[in-house]
Amino acid sequence: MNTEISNSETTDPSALLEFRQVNTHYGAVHILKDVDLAIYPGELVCLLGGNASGKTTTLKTLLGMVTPTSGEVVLDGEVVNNQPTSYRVANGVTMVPENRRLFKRLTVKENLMLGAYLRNDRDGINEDLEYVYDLFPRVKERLSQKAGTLSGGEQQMVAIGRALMSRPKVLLMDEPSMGLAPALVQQNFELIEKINNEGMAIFMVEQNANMALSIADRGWVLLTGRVILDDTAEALRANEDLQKAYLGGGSGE
Amino acid sequence: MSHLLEIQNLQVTFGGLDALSGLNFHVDEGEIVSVIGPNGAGKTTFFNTITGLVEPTGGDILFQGDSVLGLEPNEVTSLGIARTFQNVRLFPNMTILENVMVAQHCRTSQNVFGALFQTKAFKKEEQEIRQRAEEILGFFGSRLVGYRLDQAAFMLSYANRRRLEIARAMATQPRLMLLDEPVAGMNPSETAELTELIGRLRSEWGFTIVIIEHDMAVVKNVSDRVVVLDHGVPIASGSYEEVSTDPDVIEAYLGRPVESHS
Amino acid sequence: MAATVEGKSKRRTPLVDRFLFVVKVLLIGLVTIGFLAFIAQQISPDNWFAKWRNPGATGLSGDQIKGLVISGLSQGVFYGLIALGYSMVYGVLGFINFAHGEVFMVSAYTGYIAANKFAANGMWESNFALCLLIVLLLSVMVSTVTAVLTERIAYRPLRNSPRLIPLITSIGVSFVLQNAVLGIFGPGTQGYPQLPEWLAKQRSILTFEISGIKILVFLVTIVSMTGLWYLVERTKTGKAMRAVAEDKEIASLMGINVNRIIVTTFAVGGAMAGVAGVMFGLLFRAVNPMTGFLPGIKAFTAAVVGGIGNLGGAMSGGLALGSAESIAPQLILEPLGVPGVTQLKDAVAFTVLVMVLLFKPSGLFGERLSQEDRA
Amino acid sequence: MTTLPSSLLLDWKRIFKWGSICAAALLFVSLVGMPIKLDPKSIISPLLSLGYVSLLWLPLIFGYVASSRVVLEGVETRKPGLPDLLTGVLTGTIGGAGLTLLMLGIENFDIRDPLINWSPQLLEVLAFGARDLNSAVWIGIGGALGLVGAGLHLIPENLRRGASYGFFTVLALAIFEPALDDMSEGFRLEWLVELIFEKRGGLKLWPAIILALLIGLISVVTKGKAKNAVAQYREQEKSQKKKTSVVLFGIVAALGIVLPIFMGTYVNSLLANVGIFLLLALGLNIVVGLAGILDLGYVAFFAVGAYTTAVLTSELSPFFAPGMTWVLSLVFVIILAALTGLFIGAPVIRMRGDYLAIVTLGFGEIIRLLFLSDFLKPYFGGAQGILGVPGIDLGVVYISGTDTRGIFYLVLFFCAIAVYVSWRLQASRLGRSWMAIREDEQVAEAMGINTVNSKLMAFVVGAVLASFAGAIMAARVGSVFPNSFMILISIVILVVVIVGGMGSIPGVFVGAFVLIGVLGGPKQPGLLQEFGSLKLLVYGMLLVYMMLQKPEGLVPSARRTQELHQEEFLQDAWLKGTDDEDEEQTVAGEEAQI
Repeated sequence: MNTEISNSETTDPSALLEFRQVNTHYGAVHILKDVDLAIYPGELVCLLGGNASGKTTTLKTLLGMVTPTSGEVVLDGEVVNNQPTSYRVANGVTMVPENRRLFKRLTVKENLMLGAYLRNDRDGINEDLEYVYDLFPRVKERLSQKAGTLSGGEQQMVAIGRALMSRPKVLLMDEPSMGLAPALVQQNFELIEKINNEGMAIFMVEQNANMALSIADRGWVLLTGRVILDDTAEALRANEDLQKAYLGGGSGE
Repeated sequence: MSHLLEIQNLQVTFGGLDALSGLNFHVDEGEIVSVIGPNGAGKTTFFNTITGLVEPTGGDILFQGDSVLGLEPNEVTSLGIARTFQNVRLFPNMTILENVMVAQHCRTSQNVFGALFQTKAFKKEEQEIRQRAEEILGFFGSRLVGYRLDQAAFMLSYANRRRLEIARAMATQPRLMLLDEPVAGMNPSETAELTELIGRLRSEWGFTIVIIEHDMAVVKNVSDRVVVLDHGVPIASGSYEEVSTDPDVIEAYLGRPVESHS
Repeated sequence: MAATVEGKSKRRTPLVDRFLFVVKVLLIGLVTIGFLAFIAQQISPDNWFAKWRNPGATGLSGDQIKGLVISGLSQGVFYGLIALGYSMVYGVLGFINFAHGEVFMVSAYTGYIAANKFAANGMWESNFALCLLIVLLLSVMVSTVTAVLTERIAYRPLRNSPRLIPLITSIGVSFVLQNAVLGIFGPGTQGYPQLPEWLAKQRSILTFEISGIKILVFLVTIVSMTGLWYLVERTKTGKAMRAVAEDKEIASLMGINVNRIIVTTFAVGGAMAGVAGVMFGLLFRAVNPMTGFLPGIKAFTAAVVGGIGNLGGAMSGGLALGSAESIAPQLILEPLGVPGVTQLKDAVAFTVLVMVLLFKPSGLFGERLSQEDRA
Repeated sequence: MTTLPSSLLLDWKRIFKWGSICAAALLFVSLVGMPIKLDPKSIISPLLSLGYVSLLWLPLIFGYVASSRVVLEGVETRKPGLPDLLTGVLTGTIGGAGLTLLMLGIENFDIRDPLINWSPQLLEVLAFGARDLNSAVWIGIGGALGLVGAGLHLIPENLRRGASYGFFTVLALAIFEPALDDMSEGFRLEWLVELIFEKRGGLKLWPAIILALLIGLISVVTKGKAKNAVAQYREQEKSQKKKTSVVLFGIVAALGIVLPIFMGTYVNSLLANVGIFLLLALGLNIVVGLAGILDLGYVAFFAVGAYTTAVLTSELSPFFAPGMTWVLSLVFVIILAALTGLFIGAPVIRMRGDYLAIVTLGFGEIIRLLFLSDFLKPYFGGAQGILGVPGIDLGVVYISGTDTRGIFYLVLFFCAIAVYVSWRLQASRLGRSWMAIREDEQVAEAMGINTVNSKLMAFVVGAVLASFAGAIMAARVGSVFPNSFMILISIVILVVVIVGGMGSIPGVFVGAFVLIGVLGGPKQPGLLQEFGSLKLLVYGMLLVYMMLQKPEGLVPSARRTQELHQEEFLQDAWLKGTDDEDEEQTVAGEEAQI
């Protein structure tokens, strides 16, 4: 596959994942306001934002844990507003959660296989298992170990491997640097870049703006539920306002 | 003179896995020590063991020269060790004032009798508890006082929750304060402010402080000494400058500088 | 500001712990003395030690002891089967489904109605095996539906409430089921029809005298346990159950339909209680609306004894509790000179619960559920 | 009508769903025996009995529910209209059809064998006593009630309120008829009672209509001023609120003291029962509501209080009969209850909440089984219990067990103590530590709270209060039996606390008066004696309903409400602008980069 950088101005129907004028409410509170997003094949894009800016809600809406009050969530050309998470996972989107969240009492192998829960193609699954083993040879050594006993770095690999097992078209990454040691953050970003180089489209929600923009192609900035900036990573890094407000750390919710 | 806190050959095992294996560590009165290390290196277990939440399998913990092993967490706290939690654990439905008042439990003594008969001593103590709570909350500027005093803790923003947690730890009137990732999830300006506050905790309130932190800026700014843990043992110790250039630490924890990467 | 706390003795055992220590010593002492007195009795009833507390001691014959073991085990099987439901629901949702004993009762009632209808037609005698199969299927169906309905109506809306709320709700559900059955079918105790001769008669296996129905009960239990084990350990659904038990949000991210898995859990637990209900009816041949209450609580005890969340443990816990409750009064209390020991059967069961939680809170076979796991 | 206007399209799935639930509910109510058992209780004589009310309210409610729609913020909602009425009618019709089928079934099949209420008697009730009533009439009734239910959406808010006030007035009057009857003698108002009520029971038709209209009208005119007053009370400043509370409490207390003088034995014995359960509930409220310990074996302390009193005061106590006075025995009751509290509390106190619940339940049973057993029969009389417990000699007055008024005053006195204790402890160091433990036990311990001591203290205080209730109970009944201390009692007390509102003292009062007063205790009859064995079913349903719909209770404590509705509170704060957003970042964090 090719790693092609799409321009943000295009309204290419080939978008893998798209938000069209999405609004969401949490009770009476208006969270996302007319949000437009699009992710194209092979891209690595990031969503930046401060506290309570709606980053987590965006992910939940993408995955169908929150239903938008208006607007459309489009997955691979199909409007999936009312489809459950499982449908969306089956159709090519999945997430690596913040803090890894492995099933600690299950073995590594079982964790990986749960990633392929919705699939029934035995050959395909085996193929993907091999692919994950190739990507992370250390995971292969620990297959029968309980996931909770792995080191932080290994857990991160299993978490990514588990997500890959559903054979996604887009991989969502929730705060891949949150609460991690510097070396692990770095490993994480290397892994993300590596998978992206293999052709996987990645959508990353991150507070560490500097780090995220250093590997991303494009980025959006959310402020209280509205997209206030939408540009290439390079341009965002050069943006002075952004420099002032967000770069150099950022904040979680 | 003996150390304020001294840990000798501390071992903790969970289901056959060593969380801490032979840890030696000490803090002197008035120091600020940072503990850093990779995820899963046993840092939080280290705090949990000191505060009595986890029973060690070996070794000893001496506070002011006496062992605290086998004490219940509340007894450890009443000896003068207070802590905060990595994932902010306030009493969410109690008001901000109550959160700080309740933490003075081990420094107060009135019981059922006083409450039922509203004795003078009871009323006096209640008054003192309240005053002290307001004084402590005042330390954080205007954020946690005024109408907020009677607001439930769950209404607070993330950063203010972290501040309240420190206030609550202060209310137990400790000599040693253990802060577990106090700036995690804060934005840069909040981080900078809290870093300064940590310094004032020592200079104005006289606490000795141990911090677990991933944010190297904070570690660099506040600590007299940095201890790096990996797999339950210290791999380096010294000033920030010494530790941050130690090849073992770079290998295990810091990784290559980020800038070289992009 | 930093307080100085000095001159205080720092190593002291809390009063509560000292008290508990005394309680533990007393309990162990009682059990030991009772048991020793029993042995003394067995060696010779005239032994002074045997006569010390219980001058009328006669000792038990070997057959009597075997009989106690068998009846204890066959009682324990029910506790075990019901305990599976407690254990599974606790594993997946983290709350005690107090109403689970009532699911068992509902099945026993269904069994009674169906069996009596067959008996009225004379089919119960003429075609027992077929009738039994139908009765069993019907009862299991009804109990499964009951379990699933209670989940849907009473527990699902409470998925994210504080821990004790679903427990309190389940107490309410238990009340409703008990009193609904009482209102609809009347308060009296109802009888199952007679068993055919070949099933009722005593058989001798390995010198144990055991009635045919008890053999049947054991066989059915083994079959259902095997099925359950296969489901949980070997199938995709089982793996999904374990995943849901650990982290519902992430499980749903894997594409697992969490609600369906939870319903399946209730259904399987209900089915197990359903099997137990019919077997209970066949063995004791009597049901009333309160039938589920005590076995329910004891089954929970069994689940705790076995380590909650552990299925093999639940069954072993059930067997252990059943045996303890059947044997301990004669073996430990009687030699201590306690009159009317069989009345204290239930008290023994609860004492076992307290003892297990005092000595080994994670249960005998329990995997340790750490604080992080549950948080 | 060639083209159906889109507004007339009905949601058939919804209608079918609610209709069949309605039918199922009607069948359940019928087969459980409510119409038959409650028929003797007349509401409006001879038109309406409680038995019919138990059936008729269902189609109405389901019609109302099926035709109500979700109001979404920001999305325009259509005005309720014809389709909603139709929805209501159809829902009710399906429900009614269920009863029609039931009638046909009873006529043609006999399955009385398992279903005891599948009887001609039920048929007669369903046919309104007429022999040859066409069973299809229920379809009509269902439809009509469904229409009324749906119609409630159409009429203005205050009319709706008026109608419901009118209806509940009539219902309440009928429920309180025996009490009113009893009271009328004291107030010399027999003529009024005769004016309103029929001799055989139930309201007379015209007074019922007039009263309903009157009350309805009053509520329409006052436009929910009462509700506003309550809201105002809630909004008051703390000190102001305290004053108002004291005044309100004073009024209630005065009523409690004065009213019984005018009442007959019936109401007073009812009040004595309510009082005993109220005292128990106040005690349990400290344990469950304040300290957050779900104690299901609370009845054990009740039993200890009763047995201690019986042994110490009764001449007939089998083993040890010192024949003390009640007051003196109270000292021992307190000591023994506190010790039992410690004894039961100590082993369970470190257990997790749900384990603790079951283990305390086990202890409750163990204590009853021990009292019942042959083992302790020489000391406590086994199943025969201890008889001959004398009345209470207070020196100035002697309250015999049958003097229900005296018993009520005594209970009231102890309730006052319980209220005072709860109130003072709540605002003390101990009360705060309970709160903290309820929130997060581990952190509470890490903050220096000795959780074991705090929780044990709750156990002991609760135990002592329950033992008072036991002591009074023993003197009132004149005897104690093990089977008066079933687990059932623990659970009924729990229901009282939960329905009233955990942690809320006014809530516990309301819970005790409404539940024990109207439905009755496990063995004690309430105003609605007709409920008999059905009342436990109602208790169970109430418990489930409250947990699902209003877990904070009828009169919730502010804190409990907040605990259970954090999200709404956050939203309110957001709308009012008093929430706590993170500060805008104005300064760049220069040093935050690694």
